[in-house]
Amino acid sequence: MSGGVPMSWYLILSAILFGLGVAGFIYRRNIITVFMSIELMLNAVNLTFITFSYSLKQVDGHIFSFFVMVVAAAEAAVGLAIILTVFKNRETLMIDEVSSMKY
Amino acid sequence: MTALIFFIFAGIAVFCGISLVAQTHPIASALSLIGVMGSLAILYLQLGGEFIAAAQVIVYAGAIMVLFVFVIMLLNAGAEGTSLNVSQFAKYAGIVLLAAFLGLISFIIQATLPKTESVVFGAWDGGTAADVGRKLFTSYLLPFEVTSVLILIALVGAVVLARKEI
Amino acid sequence: MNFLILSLIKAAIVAGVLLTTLAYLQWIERKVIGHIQLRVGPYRVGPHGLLQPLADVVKLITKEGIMPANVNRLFYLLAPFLAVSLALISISVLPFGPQITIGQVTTYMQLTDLSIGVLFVLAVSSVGVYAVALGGWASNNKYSLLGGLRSSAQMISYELPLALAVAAPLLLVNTLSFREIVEYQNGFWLGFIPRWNIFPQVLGFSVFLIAAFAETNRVPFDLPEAENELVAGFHTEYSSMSFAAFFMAEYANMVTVTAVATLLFLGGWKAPFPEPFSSFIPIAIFGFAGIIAVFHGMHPARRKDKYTLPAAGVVFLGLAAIFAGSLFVPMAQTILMALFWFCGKVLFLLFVFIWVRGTLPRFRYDQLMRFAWVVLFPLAMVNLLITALVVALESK
Amino acid sequence: MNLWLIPILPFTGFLINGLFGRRMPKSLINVFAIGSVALAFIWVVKTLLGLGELETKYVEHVFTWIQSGPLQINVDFAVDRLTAVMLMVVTGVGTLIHIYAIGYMEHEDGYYRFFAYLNLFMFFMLILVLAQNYLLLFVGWEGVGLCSYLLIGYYFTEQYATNAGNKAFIVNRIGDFGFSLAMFLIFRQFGSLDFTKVFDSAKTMPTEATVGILTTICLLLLLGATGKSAQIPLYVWLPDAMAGPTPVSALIHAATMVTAGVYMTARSAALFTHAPIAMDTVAVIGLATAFFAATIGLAQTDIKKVFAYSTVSQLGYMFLGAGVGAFSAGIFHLMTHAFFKALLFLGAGAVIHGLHGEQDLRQMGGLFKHMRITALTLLCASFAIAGFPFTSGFFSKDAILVAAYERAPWMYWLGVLTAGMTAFYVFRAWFLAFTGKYRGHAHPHESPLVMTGPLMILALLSLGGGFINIPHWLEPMFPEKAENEMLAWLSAGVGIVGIAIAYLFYVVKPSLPESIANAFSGLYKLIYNKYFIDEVYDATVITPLLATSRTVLWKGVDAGVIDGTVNGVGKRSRGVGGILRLLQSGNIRSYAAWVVLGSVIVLLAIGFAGGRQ
Repeated sequence: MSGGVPMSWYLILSAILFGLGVAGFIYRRNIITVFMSIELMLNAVNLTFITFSYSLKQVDGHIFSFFVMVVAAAEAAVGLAIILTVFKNRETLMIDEVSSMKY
Repeated sequence: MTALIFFIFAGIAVFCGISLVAQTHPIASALSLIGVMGSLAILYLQLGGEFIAAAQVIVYAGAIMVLFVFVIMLLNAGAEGTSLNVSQFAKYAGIVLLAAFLGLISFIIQATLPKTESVVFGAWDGGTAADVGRKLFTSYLLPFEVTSVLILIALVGAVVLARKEI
Repeated sequence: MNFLILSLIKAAIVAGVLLTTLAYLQWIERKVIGHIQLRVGPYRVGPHGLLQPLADVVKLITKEGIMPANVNRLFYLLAPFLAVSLALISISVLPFGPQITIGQVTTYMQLTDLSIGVLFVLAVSSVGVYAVALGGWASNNKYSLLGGLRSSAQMISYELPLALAVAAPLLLVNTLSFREIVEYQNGFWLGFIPRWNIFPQVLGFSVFLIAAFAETNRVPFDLPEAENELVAGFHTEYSSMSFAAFFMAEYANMVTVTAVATLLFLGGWKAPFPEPFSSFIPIAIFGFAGIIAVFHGMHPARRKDKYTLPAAGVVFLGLAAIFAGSLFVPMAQTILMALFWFCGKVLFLLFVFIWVRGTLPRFRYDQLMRFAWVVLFPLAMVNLLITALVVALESK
Repeated sequence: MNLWLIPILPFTGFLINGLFGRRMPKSLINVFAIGSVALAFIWVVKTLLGLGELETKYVEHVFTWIQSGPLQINVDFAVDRLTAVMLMVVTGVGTLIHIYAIGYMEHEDGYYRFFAYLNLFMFFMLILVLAQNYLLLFVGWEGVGLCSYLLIGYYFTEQYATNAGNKAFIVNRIGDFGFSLAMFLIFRQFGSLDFTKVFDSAKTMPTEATVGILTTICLLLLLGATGKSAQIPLYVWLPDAMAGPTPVSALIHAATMVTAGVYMTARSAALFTHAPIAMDTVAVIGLATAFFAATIGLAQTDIKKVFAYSTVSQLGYMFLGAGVGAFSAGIFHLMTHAFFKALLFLGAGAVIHGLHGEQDLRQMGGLFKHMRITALTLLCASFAIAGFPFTSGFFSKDAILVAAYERAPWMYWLGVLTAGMTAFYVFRAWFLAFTGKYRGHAHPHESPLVMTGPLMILALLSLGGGFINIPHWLEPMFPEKAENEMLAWLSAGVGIVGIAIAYLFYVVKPSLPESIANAFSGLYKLIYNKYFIDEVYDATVITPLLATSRTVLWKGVDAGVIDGTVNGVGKRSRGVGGILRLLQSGNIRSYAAWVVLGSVIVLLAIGFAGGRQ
């Protein structure tokens, strides 16, 4: 045991973080927090990429998580710009109150 | 040593993750997320991904989350109210489903992966900046270039969206 | 366990020296600014105000820490803590001397040699924004909030040219480890021009230095604490040790940035002159300074000088003697020479920081942002592209 | 050799003029329109000089267009001797007509549109000529049809022009239908559409195996050719197509596009020579069209209509040549016809231009002194088409007639009679327009140099074009037929007789035609009304077709079946959607919860179905 950690632990940690992200996505009302929950899920996925990369002794997983980061950056830029616009127009960040397109 | 570090930082990550979901104030959530990212960076280091660990801190914690914090501060977003206006389905099914999801996935991971494989710090160091760079600029050159275009598009889109007159 | 003990010893030495330096840096700054403005600076506490930092420390510790109303206590206290710890953490990967052997122990003059040292420093500095932003936000004060917002925008903006300016010398040296970067700069062109990166990278160095001013929130980029519009920016509400932490963080950041500049562009601890001359330079400097001090002590302009100047002269002469003595102990000479040149370069850059503060006025906010994106960023980009092109052509 | 540059140059002109022409001054439009075509001509000349004798076909692969199973369609351009002739004619005559159009179209609206279409036409025509397989040829074939439609309907504010455009398009569809079927059959039979492969395998196939299928293919190809080249029974669109501007009539409906059918027949000579029945059909249709159209031409009063029927008639000659196996004579006539018929139309255009749009021969007369250059050049063209000795028409037409005599003497005699009629009606038009007294009310004037210049060049070509020995040049591809001096001189003599009769009728004794028309009033009316062919088509084809479409297809199929199905599907979808919309709470979290439910189910499935190893 002192030598190392089973690989599955990393994966389970990733699953837990992913589940926390999902929970945040479902139960939180603030758009920004919801957005951050998505980032948490992306991070959890990145962890699996890195873990499998270690397991397979290939660097490709790192590349994937690198791309995930870059895309997350792009997404954050656009998403936060949208949030800013929403706030400017509606004076609210609560996701339930932005519902004029409903039905 | 590896196990100790893993437990410490996995613990921090899970704690911060819970905090992200449980805190009512967005700033607190954002800081928790930064905590998750930091501890994940340490775990990446353990898994031999030194470049990706640095990138995690620079890009995620240092740039993306700064944007989040910045926006939260700019909008002066306060704590959300306690009333959970969650849809009926999500409210009741969510917890059960999440529990089932976690249980199942842990079960499958445990059942599928070979038990003997374990992570030892320093056992594989193929994730240096040189390795990642070599792969990125040879095998993944096209995706890399496409990503740069994506970033440009996002940049333009963000500028257009955030302009005063819209 | 040898490793742990060794690390502890090194950490203790570095921390002690560093914290003292930080305290005295404040004294140096006040002195230099004072002389630039034709004042004398601190003069009361101790000879030439030499004990002023000590007095400051005592004052800050004993003052009451005020907590403003309706603040988030955790974040309010977390911010200065983050600031100072992040500022100090980067020092741990910076080397300040070559490999040395003392008795049985062989080690580097560095806390830890990271193979991605440069990335580590960049990462830590990018996280440093949070301290300022959080401090500004948590103070529950509009000046603080504006200061925090400004500083986060400014630090993000200037991080880009900074990183790009760092990337250019990295292309030349082909490594991310500070130690290897310094080793690459060993030797001389034509026998007398040191092979420092600053010579092929003049543009990169300039961009780096300017961006470093902004990253450390120093004049002329000290918008976050522009006192005439924002009282004191993000640390308006802070007092006592929290304030001291922010203060310390600023100086620690300065030291880090100047040390990184020294390592990346100025050849680290490598002497700027070929070997036989460089060994005598510290002896000459210290000796000359000691002699002058003693001489002025003999003919004092002020009454106190009769005691203080000869004492200082003796100290300088003693230093000169130590350097002279080290000529006969090879290992001691290695250590002392490395320390001398490294500290000399860092101190010179710090002097430049202070000098600029005494000279330049502050930017306006829009000018600051435009300067980052319209001037600095393209310059850094062009520099990087040209460097990449040259490296690619040379490797053919 | 960069063959692709030849069609691309006019296409560039089309793009520039079509996209930006509206905002460009006329001079700039001219530069791009004429410049691109002239460059294409220069490039053709350069290419042909570079290719030298062209003993074998030169093929250039541009790119693979369609690759699906055994079907491989390349965009390949090829030049052989036949293509070389066509390229020279198309780009050379095309350049002259473009230049002429500067003057003719000067006062028209939509100047840029006209030149854009004209350039587009050149592009498709060059594709057609350069194509190395049937499908690419078909692309050009359809493209020129499109441009023809666009240009006939150029004056789209006039009802007759749009109607004429529609007529041309629809009639051509019938022919194209045949062409498409022929292509399907060719692919089915030979497994390829590439000319070289098809013709090589057609040559090596045993005769008895191919006779049926090849005859079918050739007859279907012939149907396509009759549509494009205005042969019986699909010739009716061409006279109406004169509604377009005169340069269009000259370029598309005389010199180039309508000869595409002849070109295609000659290109497929390897197939036709293996299908004797089809060959005979070609010859008979060509001869019948030639004779038939010539008789109609005798009585027309619209100067452009006269030349239009003359075009139909001359095209008939070309098909006659192809049908009797004298492909080279057909192509030869195609070239000379391009010269003199383009000249005729351009001359007619100059006359119309000078008379401010007057087209009726009865409103002309005595124009010689007003427009000498036009009159003289038209005279050259008339001599050429009448087969006057040593003009270009003499050589090419007689080559066809001699070949026809070899095949069957009655064809020769009918052809000679047609030649006489041709000479008669062309000179009738000339005499009516240029001699006698002026009967109109406009103020005739000579056209500018930009119009008369091309006329003069074409006049030279009409007179001297016969000395370009096309049959000899095409010898390696199509074996030359026997010559017979005697027969040639005979037909030329008949042509001169026709000229003389015209002179007698319209210069010496202008009252004579009137009395003859009265004497044979029934026949005259029949001819004057073009044998009532349009009316017959109207009654037998169009009216029943319209009635069927209206009652069965519209009311029955479209309103009943199709609309019913669509509405029914819509109703069902709404019904199902009414149930499914209960899931759509509009609450993003519940969607997320559904996603989690889905992943749990997937995980369960994995767990049970083989996650364990």
